[in-house]
Amino acid sequence: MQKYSGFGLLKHALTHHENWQKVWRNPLPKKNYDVIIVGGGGHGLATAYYLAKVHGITNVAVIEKGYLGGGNTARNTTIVRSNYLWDESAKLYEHAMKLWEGLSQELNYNVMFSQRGVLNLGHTLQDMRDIERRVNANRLNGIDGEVLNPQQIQEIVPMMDCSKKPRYPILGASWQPRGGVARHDAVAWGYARAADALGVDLIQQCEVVDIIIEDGRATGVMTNTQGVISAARIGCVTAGNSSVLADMAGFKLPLESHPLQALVSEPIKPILDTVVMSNHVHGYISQSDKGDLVIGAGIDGYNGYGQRGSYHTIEHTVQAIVELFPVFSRVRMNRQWGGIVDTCPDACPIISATPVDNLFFNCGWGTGGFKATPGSGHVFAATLAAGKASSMAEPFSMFRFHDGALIDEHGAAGVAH
Amino acid sequence: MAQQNRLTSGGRLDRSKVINFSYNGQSYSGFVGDTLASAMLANNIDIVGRSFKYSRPRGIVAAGAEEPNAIMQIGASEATQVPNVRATQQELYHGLVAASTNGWPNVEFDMMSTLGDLGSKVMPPGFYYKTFMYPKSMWNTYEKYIRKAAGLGRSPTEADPDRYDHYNQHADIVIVGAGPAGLSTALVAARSGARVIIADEQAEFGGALLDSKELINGEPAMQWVAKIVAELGQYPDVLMLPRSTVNGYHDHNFVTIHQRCSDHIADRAAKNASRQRMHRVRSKWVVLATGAHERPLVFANNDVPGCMLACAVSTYINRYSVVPGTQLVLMTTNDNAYTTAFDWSAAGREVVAILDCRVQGASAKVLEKAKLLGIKVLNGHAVVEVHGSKRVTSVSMSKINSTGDKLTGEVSKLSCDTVASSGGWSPAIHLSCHTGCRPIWRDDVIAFVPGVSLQNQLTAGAINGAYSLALCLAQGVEAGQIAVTKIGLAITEPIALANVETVAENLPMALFHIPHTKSTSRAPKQFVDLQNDVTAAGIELATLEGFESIEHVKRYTAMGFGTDQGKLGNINGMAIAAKSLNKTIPQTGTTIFRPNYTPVTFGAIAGRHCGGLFDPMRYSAMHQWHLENGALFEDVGNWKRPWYFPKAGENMQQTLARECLAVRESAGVLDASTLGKIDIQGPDAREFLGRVYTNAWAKLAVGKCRYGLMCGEDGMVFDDGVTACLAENHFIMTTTTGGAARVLQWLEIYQQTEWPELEVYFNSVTDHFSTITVTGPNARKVLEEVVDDIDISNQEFKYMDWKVATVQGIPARIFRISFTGELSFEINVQANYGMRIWQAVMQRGKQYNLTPYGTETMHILRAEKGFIIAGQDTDGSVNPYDLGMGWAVSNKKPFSFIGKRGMQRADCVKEGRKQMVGLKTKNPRQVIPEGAQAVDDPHESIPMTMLGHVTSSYYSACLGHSIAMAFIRNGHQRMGETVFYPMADGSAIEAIICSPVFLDPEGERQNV
Amino acid sequence: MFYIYCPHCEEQREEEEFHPAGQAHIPRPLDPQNCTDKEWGEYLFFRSNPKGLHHELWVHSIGCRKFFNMTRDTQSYAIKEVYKIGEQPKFTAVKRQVTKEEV
Amino acid sequence: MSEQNISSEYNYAETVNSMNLLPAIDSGIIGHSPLEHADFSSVAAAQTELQSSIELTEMKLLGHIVIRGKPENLAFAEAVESVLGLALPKCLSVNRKETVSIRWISPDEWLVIVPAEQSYQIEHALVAKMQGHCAVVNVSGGQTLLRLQGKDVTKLLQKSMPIDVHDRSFPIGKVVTSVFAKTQAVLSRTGDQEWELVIRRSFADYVWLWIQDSCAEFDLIIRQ
Ligand SMILES: Cc1cc2nc3c(=O)[nH]c(=O)nc-3n(C[C@H](O)[C@H](O)[C@H](O)COP(=O)(O)OP(=O)(O)OC[C@H]3O[C@@H](n4cnc5c(N)ncnc54)[C@H](O)[C@@H]3O)c2cc1C
Ligand SMILES: NC(=O)c1ccc[n+]([C@@H]2O[C@H](COP(=O)([O-])OP(=O)(O)OC[C@H]3O[C@@H](n4cnc5c(N)ncnc54)[C@H](O)[C@@H]3O)[C@@H](O)[C@H]2O)c1
Ligand SMILES: Cc1cc2nc3c(=O)[nH]c(=O)nc-3n(C[C@H](O)[C@H](O)[C@H](O)COP(=O)(O)O)c2cc1C
Ligand SMILES: [Zn+2]
Repeated sequence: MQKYSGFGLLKHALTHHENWQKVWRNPLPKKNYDVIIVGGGGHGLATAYYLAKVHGITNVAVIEKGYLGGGNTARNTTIVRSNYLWDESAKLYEHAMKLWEGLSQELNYNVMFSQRGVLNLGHTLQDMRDIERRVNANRLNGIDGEVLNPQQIQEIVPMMDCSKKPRYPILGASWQPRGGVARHDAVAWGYARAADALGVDLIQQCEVVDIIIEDGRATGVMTNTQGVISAARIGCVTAGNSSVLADMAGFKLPLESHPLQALVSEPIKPILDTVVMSNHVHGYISQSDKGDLVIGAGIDGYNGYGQRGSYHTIEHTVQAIVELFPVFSRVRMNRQWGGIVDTCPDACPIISATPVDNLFFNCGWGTGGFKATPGSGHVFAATLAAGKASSMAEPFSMFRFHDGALIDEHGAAGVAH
Repeated sequence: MAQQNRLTSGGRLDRSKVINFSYNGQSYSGFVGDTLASAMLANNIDIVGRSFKYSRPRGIVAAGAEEPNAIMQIGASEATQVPNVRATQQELYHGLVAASTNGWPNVEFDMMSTLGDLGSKVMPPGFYYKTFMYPKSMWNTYEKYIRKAAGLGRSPTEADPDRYDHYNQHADIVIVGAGPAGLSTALVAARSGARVIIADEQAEFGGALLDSKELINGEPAMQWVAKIVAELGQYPDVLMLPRSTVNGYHDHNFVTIHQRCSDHIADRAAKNASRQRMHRVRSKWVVLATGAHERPLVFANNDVPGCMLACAVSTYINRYSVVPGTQLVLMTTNDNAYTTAFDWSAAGREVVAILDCRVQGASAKVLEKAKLLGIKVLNGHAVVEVHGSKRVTSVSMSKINSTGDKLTGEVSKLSCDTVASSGGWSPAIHLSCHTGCRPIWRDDVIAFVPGVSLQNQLTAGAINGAYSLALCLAQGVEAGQIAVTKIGLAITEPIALANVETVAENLPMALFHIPHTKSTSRAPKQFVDLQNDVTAAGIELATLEGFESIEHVKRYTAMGFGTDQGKLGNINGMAIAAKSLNKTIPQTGTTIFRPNYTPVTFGAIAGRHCGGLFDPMRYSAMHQWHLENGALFEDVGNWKRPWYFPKAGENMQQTLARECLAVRESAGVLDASTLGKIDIQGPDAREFLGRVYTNAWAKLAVGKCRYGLMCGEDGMVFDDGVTACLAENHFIMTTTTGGAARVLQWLEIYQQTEWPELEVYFNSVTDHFSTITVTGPNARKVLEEVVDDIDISNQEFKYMDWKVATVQGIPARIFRISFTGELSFEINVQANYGMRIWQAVMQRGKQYNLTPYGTETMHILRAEKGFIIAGQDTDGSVNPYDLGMGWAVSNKKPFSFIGKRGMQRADCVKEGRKQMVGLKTKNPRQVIPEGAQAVDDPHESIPMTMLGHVTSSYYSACLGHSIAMAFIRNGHQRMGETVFYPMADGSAIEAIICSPVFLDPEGERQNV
Repeated sequence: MFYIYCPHCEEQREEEEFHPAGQAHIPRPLDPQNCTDKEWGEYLFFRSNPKGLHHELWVHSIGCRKFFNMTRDTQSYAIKEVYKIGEQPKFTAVKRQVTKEEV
Repeated sequence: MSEQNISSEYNYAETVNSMNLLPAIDSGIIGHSPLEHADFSSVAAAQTELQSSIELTEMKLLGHIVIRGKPENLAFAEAVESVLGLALPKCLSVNRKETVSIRWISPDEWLVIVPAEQSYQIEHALVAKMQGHCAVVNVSGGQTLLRLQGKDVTKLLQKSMPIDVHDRSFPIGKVVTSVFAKTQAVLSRTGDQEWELVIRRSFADYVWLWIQDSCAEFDLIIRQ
């Protein structure tokens, strides 16, 4: 793999950038692989990379119906944090966080992981109880974080209205300094490039239309453009489309695919230096290195595969942003879009074996899986390599929805008296 | 000299009205009718900004929404700053203050640009990803500098003083664009009596006709426009919206129209007027008549100020009577652009040459006219490179082959200061793509046109690649007729097709990128996307590196990411990518257009739903009293509930202690009106309760109340409350304040979808009743003061009874139930009387030191009794047994009530679940923070083994020590054991596990 | 944003008046006590979540407060029909025949 | 369950407990309307001179009675007709006679609005006459009625509600329950330029704030 560096850049400048190698080959698929990963998003590509890098399994294909990283990876607001409540999930997301911290070097690709800190605002007494609970749990799990009061928040985000004026004044926040954002496309491309360099075949514009099952065992996939491709093991990492693939294999998942929307402002001069999230007024916002405000909307209540949602959802989000930041009222929205999020009843992922042998699923990340990309790939690779759930994956079996061992990350329900 | 480039006559200006404005601190003048851009050009301002990445000087290129360069900061005061305003769309007004958004120290001389060339060499697309990685620790520093370069304009730092509002509209036909096509549609629609909305982003209706010299029915096109506008004005059901951009086209024909009400008058709206208004329109049919944007050609240094779109040059001359230069070189791939050269020479300036890239050249008729004007026309020629830095000084041209991919002759120079180019037209298909429909490439018009839509959508005019005025008019009428008939209306008078002369044009040439003598990678920069400094070389590099999907090319190069969303550059970029991938344009396809068509102010999207109106505040009938008596409030759902009632000089703890002691020692009063109340009637009401609550209801007698737990099908508690049996088929259920709506919905969904055979009706009476809770040893005495008729002695009115009584002349239902553990009565009166009764109770209660208390004291009092609060002590993962409330689960009920099966699942009955217990701290004064996590061994190393968290924790003034409710793994088996709560400061609070009932376990106090 | 015909109010209303309530036609098992954990889990959580025609439950929450069913294409968002509780849909997806044995 | 008592085979009145509000009415004690604190009477007094494009009147303290039942249940339908002298209105419509009106709310729900002083007798009479599975629920304390008159009312409604208030789709006599700003309201049209809003008590102040704000560009005056 051609090494990237500032010096290399200079060198190529002299030859007018005519000699850059391809970031990845665009090969034709072989007939047979040890492992097929369905889904070339961040998670699928990371899985392929770690399969090759950590487990030495290089006879791997990633099959992507569109372009690499074109699904939710291309659509997300790129917030990375690990301050989850329950031990099982905190462990998983913190595992990912540690990988993030060395990812650019690991991949020799600058994923622009920017640890500018994440604030989760509290607007009610119950919000604050939940924040205290979570931050305490995080601390004892070795995850950084503290609870801030409005004055401390104001210092970090001077432009936000931390006064008592708003309808739901800010009472406090949890603060994870190691949290931040990353360049979503670079994450997909970095993993793709590194996986390709280790021999993984990246097959784009190739949709899996059926999963071939012989006496209870998955043996390959049928595709729309490349016919049948066989494999000893198949891992589906198809996010919003997971139920569609499960249906091909003849079972259901505890998932619903919903539109989740986001939007960006026009690029403006730097004015917001951290990530601000508010579940209560319902909006989250950060500013990208290009200057646009990246804003996440609420989820649309209906099922949808259209990569777009309803306008009033956007309205509510913008109202929340203007409520938090009255100074942004005159800033303008440049573009809005949507993704398809695979929501799980307990807001935790599924990394799991399935009723079909040799067929594994990594899904259910819903509205929050970008932050997990390296961890998800790492853990799923271990699972595929071993042919059974790795220890970190175990709690996330799809069968927890049978015995009831849910890991409810919705946090406390709305408080009531 | 002022307005050097202004012609002495012509244009749609009111020259009697001079307007003064300032740009970068200098003052200039223009006329009413000018845009900021036309005024700047009139004043010979070449440089309007510096480019984002290479900080190259940039000038005005276009005259409308497609402008990539002239992005201004506008606003006279801090609070009224507007970033990123397109000068070509900003009408000039008195005192307009504009500044360029990039360039340091200024746009004329920019430091970065000195780096520019070297800089640009090491800044190919994606260079970020290839560097700044080593040493790892440096990334933060690198990023600081990257961020410094970010952004165009700046956000205000003061809150917006203006108001924005929404208008919900319903129409039969929405027409987007008021050019010849749109106006024709509108006329048909209006005459049919349809409800019509026609919106156009420009200040005036007319579209391309605003700067066209064409004739309609023998008269200047704008006279035809004026007639139609006048007629449309006659119809009450036709709404004409100029200065209104249809920014989004959503599912089921919902469109949003962003109307700028006052941006053309000042940077701040008049008092009580809205600065901008968002029309939220639901329409039976939508007709897109959005026209087309001219496509520039891509050639070396095509970003030097003086390089413009051909049609833009015509617009400035004809509409604004501004000639943006002296010597013009026109390069075109089509006949139409010749008009620009004709306009230029009509304005008395020199046309150096028309370089027609087509070997066969233009039609005889056009050439004839050129000849007449003495304009030199060179067929099969193209501009290869532009010279000059801050303004075009000359161009290099050369012969080019018929396919446009090779230079076939010597390169020679032409001196000029303006280069107009036209590569044909790109229909404004943006809106048609918003609901997911993919455009179709048409070789004959060399453009993408709208694909087949699922919406009730029609298109007319240039958006269809129909470029002759005659066709646009005809298509407009046709679209109107189709829409009208689809709606079931008819036009009485037929529309006479306007007659216009159509000139036969020669076929245009499919050319996008002019080759250079050097390879693209070595040639001077050939810009595709001016705003994001995306070059032809950059796009070729992206494909060379393996980014074969056009979506990858977009994301790798940032093409089309700008505030113009690639209106000028996208098609050229796609063509260049396609070529270097040896594919056709349809094969590489397009990226997706999404809302917004042009950027929309956040304020306009938010409307009035911010500030005090962000979310409703719900008040009880006694709210005014709470305000007057100094209550502080807690947000619970939408409700504002009294939190506590501090007296002068008290801190919160003192207030709570006072309130608690008053209740335990004498009497307190709580406004409990916010609790959800559901009236339940019907022969199956009792059966229904048995199914939705975990406990038994079969035997609850009339006149009695009972507490109930509500679970989901998963067996997890989600609400609780007391329900009273009012009569055989009649109950009233109370829910938590926050849970009221959810519970009612819950009951309805089961009744309507699962058990429709059960005859029962649910009605919310939450707002109908005011509930006044009097509690404490003297509660009865207080009640006796206000109850007119009935005997409320312990014998006559038992715990968990309810009775009808008259309170101060007002009929009431009184429930003897207790959430404090004290003798308690809840007075329910019709809310219109709530305030009076509350006042009476307060008045008569004085002698017993009757003390009003809020939610916080209520929390403490109930915690002393170990009563849970659903939502605070539960989180959707605890079942009744976890809470030690198995007593509230009746498994004897024949029907498998909601939650029963759920709480029997393997995980719910397994050992080691977290269970609700009480806690007493070793140090009685120490209060464990709510949310603290328990461990057995405070010295265990991280990650520690957590046993569960504290859900409720207070200092109990009555008990003289702190109390807490908490979850502990296996807690019910661990009574008396010690656990530790590690704090952030490294200390650990030691606590002993106990029963959560801290006060009066036998419940005697409430039975007196 | 959807424009929804309420079969009870008998006219089209804006989506803001409605709430989706998940997949339709998932009857509560008549004898929960005889369900295995697996069966109960499937009833609680497992959904068909199709791409294409979908039968879902909606409630006209800010309106007549009545629940009803809707057949909607989850990809195009086109509403094919609405029908009252207890009624059956006219539009149903052609189930892709599962070639391999069900698991 | 249902088998034991097929609708209309039992006497509704015996199965429910409805509060007797006569004493309250007789006592002459005047209750407080949800907008009491806005003190409309003084506001109105101060505005008598002003010319207006929207006039707002709170029709205070009326009797609001929700009735539930199946129209097929004749014992129910006839009871309503005999007590109110008005038939149950059909989908989305209002029936009125003098001071009494019935609004269709849903296929098995109607809102009866009557003068305060008659509210108890009417409620009582309804309860007494009805047979079988039905319900009568007094909600007078829980809501209030606002009357809006004037040429700009439809504009105010367009700013506040997503429904179509154009004559063609909202004729006089129609009623809908819909979104009002961020709460809800029952809107009915009583005249060419006259509309009625029924809103919930706890949201009344919010609605009042909203109306004032939306009317900044109009001439709003309060009438008593
Ligand atoms: C608007 C929005 C905002 C978000 N914000 C955040 C955030 O701030 N922080 C965060 O952590 N997470 C966020 N998320 C969630 C996050 O984006 C996802 O959880 C994460 O990107 C999932 O990655 P993935 O690789 O699993 O899925 P994807 O990136 O969607 O990849 C799945 C891939 O599978 C492909 N595929 C599907 N079906 C087939 C088939 N039959 N054959 C072949 N290929 C197929 C798809 O084309 C797609 O490329 C957000 C999501 C959205 C939509
Ligand atoms: N001869 C040629 O090559 C050629 C090419 C293109 C156009 N034309 C001429 O241009 C005219 C095309 O007529 P037409 O009616 O189709 O288009 P038009 O350009 O005359 O009118 C379109 C109008 O829609 C407005 N608009 C576009 N998007 C909008 C949005 N989202 N919201 C609000 N307004 C929006 C534009 O500002 C413009 O005013 C004809 O006169 C035609 O001859 C000629
Ligand atoms: C973090 C982030 C930042 C983005 N910034 C911009 C932007 O500045 N300009 C822009 O046009 N689109 C921006 N987009 C949106 C993309 O253009 C695109 O809409 C999105 O990736 C979804 O893909 P699609 O619209 O092709 O379906 C951004 C997307 C993300 C996830
Ligand atoms: Zn309805």
